[in-house]
Amino acid sequence: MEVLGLYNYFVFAVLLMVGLYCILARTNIIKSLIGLTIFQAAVFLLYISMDKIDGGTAPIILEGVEDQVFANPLPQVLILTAIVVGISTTALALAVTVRIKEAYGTIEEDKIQEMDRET
Amino acid sequence: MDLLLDIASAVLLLTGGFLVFVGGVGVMRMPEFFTRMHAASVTDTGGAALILAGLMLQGGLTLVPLKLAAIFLFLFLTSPTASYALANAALLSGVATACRNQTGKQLPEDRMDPPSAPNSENSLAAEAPAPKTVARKSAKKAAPKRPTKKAAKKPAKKSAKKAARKKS
Amino acid sequence: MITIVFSLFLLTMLVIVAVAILRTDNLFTAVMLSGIFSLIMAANFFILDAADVALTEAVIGAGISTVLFLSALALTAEYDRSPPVGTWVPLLTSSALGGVIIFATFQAPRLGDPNAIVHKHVAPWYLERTPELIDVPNVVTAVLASFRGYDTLGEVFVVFIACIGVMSLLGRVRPRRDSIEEGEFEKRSDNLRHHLIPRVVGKMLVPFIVLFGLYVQFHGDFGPGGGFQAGALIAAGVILYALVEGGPRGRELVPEWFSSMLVALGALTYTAVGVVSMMRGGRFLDYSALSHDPIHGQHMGILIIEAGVGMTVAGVMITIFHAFSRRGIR
Amino acid sequence: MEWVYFGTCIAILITMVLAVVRGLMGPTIFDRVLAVNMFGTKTVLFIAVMSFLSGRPDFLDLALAYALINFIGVFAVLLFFQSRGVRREAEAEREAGK
Repeated sequence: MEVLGLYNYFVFAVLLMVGLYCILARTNIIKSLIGLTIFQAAVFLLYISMDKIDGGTAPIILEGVEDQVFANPLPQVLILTAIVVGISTTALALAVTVRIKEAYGTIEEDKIQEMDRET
Repeated sequence: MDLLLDIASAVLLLTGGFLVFVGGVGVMRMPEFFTRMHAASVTDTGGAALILAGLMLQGGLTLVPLKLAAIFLFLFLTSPTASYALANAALLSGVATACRNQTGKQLPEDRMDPPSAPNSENSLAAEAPAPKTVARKSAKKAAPKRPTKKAAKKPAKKSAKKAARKKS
Repeated sequence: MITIVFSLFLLTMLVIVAVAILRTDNLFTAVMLSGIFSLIMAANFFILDAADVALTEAVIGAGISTVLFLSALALTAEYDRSPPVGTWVPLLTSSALGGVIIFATFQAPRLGDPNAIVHKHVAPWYLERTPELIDVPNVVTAVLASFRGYDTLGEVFVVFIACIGVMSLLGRVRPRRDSIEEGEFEKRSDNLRHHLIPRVVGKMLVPFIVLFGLYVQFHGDFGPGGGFQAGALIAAGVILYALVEGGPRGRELVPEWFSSMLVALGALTYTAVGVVSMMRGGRFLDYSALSHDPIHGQHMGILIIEAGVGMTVAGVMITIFHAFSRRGIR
Repeated sequence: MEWVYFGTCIAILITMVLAVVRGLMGPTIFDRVLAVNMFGTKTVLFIAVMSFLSGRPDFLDLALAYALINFIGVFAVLLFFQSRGVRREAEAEREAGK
């Protein structure tokens, strides 16, 4: 039963590995960006799985009910803004990728490095 | 009265769940695309309607049944539209239908694992483009024709494209 | 007990989809699978009692991110033509890192363990003091807007700068001579106008989507919602219109100058509230000084800065989408 | 009533797994789009039943947002698929023109 409680953290570690492998092994820039979003999502999962309390509910206080146990609001605030910041930086990275494609004609890193070595 | 509501919503929820499950199995077992689409629509309309109705009974007289009705109305509007647009795009892209084969080519499968044969290069390129782009020449001549007439012109269009590719 | 069963289900699905994203060669498939990935992630957040984050992840992860990746794919290749380069070294490093992390998590507290350290020090203070100080039901919005308003201001400016970056990268379009003339290309490709049914239903739903976005915006104090989610929802509505009607019509609906002005206005509103509260004797971004009764001041302050955040995020998403779709004509 | 919600949630989850498997195996691109569309609808139902199961029925506007996002996602995919056809057409023509 013990391992079951830590399952979230195991999935966090595996997603981290998948994201990292995707960034390292694949030379296509957009594929690495998707790997980056997986990597990011794994970190979000870690934070949010920390805020769970047995029998707790989302931290929205209802007037009527008295003794409510609430999940921890702080990691949620952190992750809420982190998602928006993450999408903005991904959009910036995609814009750079589009310009790379127009400049080099390809978005495979190895070909781009060859072109740089030539010039 | 309360027990009656519980029983009714239990029946609705369980049949809805069963319908959703049937749709899921249907999507897995159907032979090709269009029959799968039919199976998926079973779960979308039937399963969703029953489950949301079952939940409405449980909601009592608060705002909750109103929200459920909004969700149902929204799903009721969007699922058929999405299925229609998807089926239209699939049909015009030459996905072979089990029953009749008027559009001709079976869309080549692009499996997940890295393709051994080099045909992955043009496995997607080989599809015919969507109707509006059938041929620049025809587009210039007349306003975009109805899709059915275009389907007949499609084989001529594809051979022209292959010739162009062989030439370049 | 129930959440353990469901989270087991969803987390394994999460890993399967992640591995599938890794293995596909077709970028188009990878983007669609990342849409599914975000939806599973949002369902997970919902099970872990994080309603606000689930809404944000769904709206941004499954909605805006898919649209952005697809419009970027339209401008670049759809195929990941490169065979994986020497799979041994990356495999070794990532599995080593994973192994270390898994080893490290053995000391971590069990999921939902009430006496975990996380719930001990800072969190209870916020849960108790919010009803007294700010009296807003949604503690997450209270912490986001008021207790840590300065941080959120920083995030708004990060989004603002990202938008400026994208606009400078994909700015003014000077179509090359030999590219197909704009009218011809636009008419043919960029919209679903010839699909009658999707066009009618799409245009019919856009006002309700924007209305729902505004509802989420001003409902942020009482239920899951707030500026970030509302901005993304309103942008999603405008993007739906642009998808159905085509780029130029979309730019007519929300012109360029309007969406970039919206971005600037949102950030300006946020900062203006801080300056006003300073002028009225409080500290920067201390909303209690905004009106005679501190609680009422907090409510007003939170409402205004959430509107500012909503404006900025909506403006940024619309500007970025237009920058990508306009780039398509080159 | 508890076990009714639980049973429905299990049925929906199994269908989600089937949709993901169809999304991974799907031979053609359209099967994957179908899988994404079906998965989105199932998440809507899952959130609705789950909010009743956890006793917080005021989270239903999350489900509405999911349905909306799923709809926009499918449209974006179809538009991309169609404009890609035009782009290949334009490139083929440009090569032919050169």
